[in-house]
Amino acid sequence: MKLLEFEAKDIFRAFNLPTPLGNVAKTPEEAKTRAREIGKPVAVKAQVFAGKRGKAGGIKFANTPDEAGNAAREILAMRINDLPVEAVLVEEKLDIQQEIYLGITVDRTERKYVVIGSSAGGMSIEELAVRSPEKIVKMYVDPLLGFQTYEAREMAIAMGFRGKMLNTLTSMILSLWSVADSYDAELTEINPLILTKEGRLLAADARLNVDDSALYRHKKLTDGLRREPVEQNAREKLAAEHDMAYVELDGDIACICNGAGLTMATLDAVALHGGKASTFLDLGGGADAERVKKGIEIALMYPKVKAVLVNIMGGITRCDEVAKGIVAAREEKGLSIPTVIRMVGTNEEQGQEILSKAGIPFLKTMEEAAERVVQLTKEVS
Amino acid sequence: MKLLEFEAKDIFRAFNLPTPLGNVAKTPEEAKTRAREIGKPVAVKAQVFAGKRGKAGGIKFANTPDEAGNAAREILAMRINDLPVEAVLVEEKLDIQQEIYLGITVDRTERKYVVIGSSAGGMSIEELAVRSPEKIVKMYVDPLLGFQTYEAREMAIAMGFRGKMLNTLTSMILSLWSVADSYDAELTEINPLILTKEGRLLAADARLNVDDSALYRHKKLTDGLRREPVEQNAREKLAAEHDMAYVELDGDIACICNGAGLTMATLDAVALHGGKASTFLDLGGGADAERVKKGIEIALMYPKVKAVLVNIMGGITRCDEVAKGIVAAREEKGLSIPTVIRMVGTNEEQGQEILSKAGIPFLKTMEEAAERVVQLTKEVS
Amino acid sequence: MAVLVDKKTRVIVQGITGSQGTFHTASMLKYGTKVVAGTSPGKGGTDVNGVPVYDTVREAKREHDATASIIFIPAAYAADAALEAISEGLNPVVVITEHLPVKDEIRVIHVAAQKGITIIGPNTPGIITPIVKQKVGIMPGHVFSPGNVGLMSRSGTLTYEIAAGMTLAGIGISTAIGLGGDPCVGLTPTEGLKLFRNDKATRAVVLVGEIGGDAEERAASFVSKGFDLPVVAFIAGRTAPPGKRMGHAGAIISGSTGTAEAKIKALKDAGVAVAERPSQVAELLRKALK
Amino acid sequence: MAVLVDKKTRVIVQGITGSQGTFHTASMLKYGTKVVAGTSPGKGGTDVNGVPVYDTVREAKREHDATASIIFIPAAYAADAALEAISEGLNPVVVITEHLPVKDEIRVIHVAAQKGITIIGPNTPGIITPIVKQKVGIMPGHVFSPGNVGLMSRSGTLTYEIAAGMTLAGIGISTAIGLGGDPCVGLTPTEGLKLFRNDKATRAVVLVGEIGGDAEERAASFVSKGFDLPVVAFIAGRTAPPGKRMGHAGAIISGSTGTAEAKIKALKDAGVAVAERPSQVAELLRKALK
Repeated sequence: MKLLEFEAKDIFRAFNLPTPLGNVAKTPEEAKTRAREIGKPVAVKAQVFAGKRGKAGGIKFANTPDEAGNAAREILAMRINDLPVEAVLVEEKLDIQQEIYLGITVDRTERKYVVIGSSAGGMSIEELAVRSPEKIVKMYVDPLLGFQTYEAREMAIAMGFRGKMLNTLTSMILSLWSVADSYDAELTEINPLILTKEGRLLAADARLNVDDSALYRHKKLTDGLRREPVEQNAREKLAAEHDMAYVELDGDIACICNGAGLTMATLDAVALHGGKASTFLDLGGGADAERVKKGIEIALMYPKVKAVLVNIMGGITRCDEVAKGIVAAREEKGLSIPTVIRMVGTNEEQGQEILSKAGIPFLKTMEEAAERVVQLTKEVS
Repeated sequence: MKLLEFEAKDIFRAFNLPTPLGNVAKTPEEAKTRAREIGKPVAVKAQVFAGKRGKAGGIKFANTPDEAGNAAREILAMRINDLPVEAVLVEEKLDIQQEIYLGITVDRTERKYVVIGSSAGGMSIEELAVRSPEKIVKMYVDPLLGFQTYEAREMAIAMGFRGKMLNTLTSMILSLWSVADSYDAELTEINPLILTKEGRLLAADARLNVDDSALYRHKKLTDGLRREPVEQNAREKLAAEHDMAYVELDGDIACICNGAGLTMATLDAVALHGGKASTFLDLGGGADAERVKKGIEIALMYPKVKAVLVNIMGGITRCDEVAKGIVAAREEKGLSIPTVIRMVGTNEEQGQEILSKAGIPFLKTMEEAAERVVQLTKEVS
Repeated sequence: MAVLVDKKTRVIVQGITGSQGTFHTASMLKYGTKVVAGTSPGKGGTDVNGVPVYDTVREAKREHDATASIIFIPAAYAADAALEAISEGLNPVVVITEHLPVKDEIRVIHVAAQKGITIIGPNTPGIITPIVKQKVGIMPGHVFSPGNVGLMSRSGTLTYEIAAGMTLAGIGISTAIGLGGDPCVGLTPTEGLKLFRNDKATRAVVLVGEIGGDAEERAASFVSKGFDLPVVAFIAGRTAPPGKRMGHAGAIISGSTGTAEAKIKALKDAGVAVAERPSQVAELLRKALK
Repeated sequence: MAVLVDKKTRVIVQGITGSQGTFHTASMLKYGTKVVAGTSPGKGGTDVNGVPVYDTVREAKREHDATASIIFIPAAYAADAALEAISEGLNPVVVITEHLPVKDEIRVIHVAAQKGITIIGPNTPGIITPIVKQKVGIMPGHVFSPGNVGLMSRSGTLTYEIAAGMTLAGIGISTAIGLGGDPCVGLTPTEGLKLFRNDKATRAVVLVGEIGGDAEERAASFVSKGFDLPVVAFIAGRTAPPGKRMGHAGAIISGSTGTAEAKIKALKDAGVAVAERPSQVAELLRKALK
């Protein structure tokens, strides 16, 4: 679950991470009021789940409340990353002396949380990581002990800070760790952390992505905040309701498989034979007849589809159930376009018998199936 | 910081530990209303910081709201353990099938939290621990990993529970651990945990003593709950204000020392020579002249005092400061009763010089000093 | 010889009374696995498919001399189940459950590592050693024939696909390990390579990877430093649309784009034979084993 | 020879710029202690009494080859300071600060134990080895004369009292350890006995205890199982009013009343000579050392 900037900042402040003076606004009028409250030049920032919103024009500066209202009007009318902007954050404009980077994420290979910092933050941090990796400081968090104050301090020193600023930054790194730890965060990030000309350190941006698998421990979040407003079409919505991984692509062959790896490999196989997938549809493990039928139904709703490839490797999934689902889909939904079935594994014989009885042909290998469906698609076109 | 039963129960419930239906009352009228709300026979329980309040008459049962009101009137008029009863807890009376014990404290030798349980709870648990220690189950908590569900389950099994009750008790043990861990508790205790005839498990009593050294991490407690209402006399209050350990005793010799161990040893030495201390006053480490003067002043306020023994072993505490304090006390406060000074250690010579100039005698060893002060006291009597 | 699971392995099924636990206990027994006991707190004393059920792993282990565990416990309780198995010294501990909180995964993996115990998964089909007919997992046993190739994979059904292709080509498997699909898993490809290197029954290794993360790149780097067995790889996801990114931090850490191209290049540079199609794995193996 | 602190000990003062840290640094230097550096985050680069100050223990240790640490840091931050010293392998780590939360004490003590590091305190006057003029603590050095008796104590000034009594009687000290007065401390009397047993410079041990807890009873039980050195004890608090009790749990755990009588009886039963008065300790020692 991703949080919007202003939602993340509310949490950051509760952990003593200072943020610029500001507040959220949903209309230009509100934005004007916010700017007036702040009483100095402001930044008006689109609240969307998208990186590089700055480049997309989602951040504008305003010297007066009227300008802020106008900026908000423009931004609220935008779509960024194909998403509508439903709110803006109006914040005091900062007098920037230095942009710093702080982030915490999980290193999957080390299987540890890692705290990352750099005295050169801002949008170019990733290039910096490639160009001058020595300017990026990484500290791994002990999986059993957590992150200690002295480690945050060593990190701040490695980032180049001493004196009073050392202690301020140490506290901020620790606070950021507390946010990450308390919220089961996959990503907790301040970029940039601004050092102002007056010597204040402020989280100018804020990211907090909570581990979806841990959301059950964060009822306040799931109850209190709206979820990521992904705009879904009817097919995507339906697939999500049935907990199927469904992605629409540019091609014309709907690939319906079980398991993400196999589905990806099936797409690759189609491509190798000169075809192009329209649909990535992973039924998941142990799909029954009803689920198989529903999967085919959803895939067929996409107008681009000219052929269907069902590729099942039976493990928990039983081929007899798959066969029943295919037969049902054909009987109930027509399934008049070319369809190639490849199905092996658990209860293979029973499944094949069901298909044979219904007069539906099937193939034994994935490559034959991929080749055949590409061929059939070309014939249709 | 000790919490009252009803305060502890509020917290226990927030951690999913079920308690009997009930509510607190500060007047007989309120108690009547509470009993009416509960709508069945109730227990009326004094809310005081005292064990064995049952034996002191602090728990009464009532079948009707009127009876509850009367019981509350009686209890609110009591003093238990020399403390007034300011509130009662009115709770549904339970149909007891079994009394269970659950407690968590710190084992100072193992230096670990220890979870303790017994299927035979109630007031006789301590005798049981001596008589049939095998009926007491102890589980140490891993200092770095905490207490796991499976450990709580093994504990519940060792306590003799299986089947559905095993899982209920496992959850309760875990919840109790969460309370202890979340609140830096020195003691978290349910005694008895009642198994009712209908098969419910309810925390019939609740204790939660929070580590005073950790209170800074529990602002909600210190802000929200009143502190332990220790009734202090003027001297005790004054000593507490100055952060001095001060205890009044039955004898007539005020022992003013630095360090708890030395103060105790001084009391022992006085007793060995046939005297009796009136006052245990530990100035703490590094007392300056002002503090020494204040300590003497407080000790002298106690009418029983017939003689003063100042026994200082200078470490952080400097003898010159102590001497100045004694001189000041004599000049400002009189200090007309027999006074014996023993003072060695840091800046011993300077201190002795100050006393000599002021014409105040002093001794070199603790035993001489104890002997002398006992002698002087006898002369005064 | 085999890796992690051999003929002496005696398995406890944690969560045996749930529908998944019951179903796969039957399936494992049918395959030949020595499932000696199961656990289900509060249901001790009953049995499932003739397998006795206990309240705790400690009791199950004590009564049946178990050596390994497989976990079918809902995500919120799976980490505790794994810690219980670890505390009893069971090894390996196979966590079938998917979507454990990452924080729990990290904790479990490191506690296990301290005790020298291997966690397989979470979100794994498990591990199988065909020659001794022991599978501690949910994979269809019949697609894995016995032989001398070690197989490890990040994805489930694709593993079966490749195993089936090998079987068809007459190439057998020493041990196949589902590494698991969750963000943090107990066994990385690099660690898997080390296990296979020390196994006398293994003459070559197949690594099945997919887009995302940098586990394959790190395995490639490990191989490039000198690895005594031939390695064949297949990476799924060449035509997958670019996935969602995790802020800047992800990219900074992995130092990799995580694309199939990047992984394939790293592996080829390390001397690993990379198959274009799943069926090609068997061909490349045949060449490598000559 | 000595226990924990010898002539090679090189000390870092954590919290050197605070008033306590500054005062006792001067006092330690005056006594002869090799205080080589101090820390105070944010004040690195300055100095205190000629001792250079660093932001971190790592830097201080690297520059000055330090071996031990003494901590004068407020209670809320003392545990982190101890963990920092532990992470750099300093040993012993002497925690002068009192009133650390018990939870923090437990954590620090066990992390140290895992690395084989001894924590002295919290709430201790420290440790002193008079023969090499090294004190890592706040005790008045002049009351401790060099000799062959190990001294350990739960209380501060009472230790000085007894040490002064020994000095007066011409009996010297190998090493004196303030065990610390907080609920959980790094070194128990039993562990202290083990250290002194292995020290060639120590020919007898004095244990100064006080009412509360059961540390003295456990030490008595340890001695009763055979201890090669004579032990003399003094227990303060015979006439102290009964202290406050900690619910049922405390009594269940300790299995002891914690009174001076109980402790004295346990020690005498174990063959320990128990002094009635502090000054008697020297007498008993003289007998024991004959």
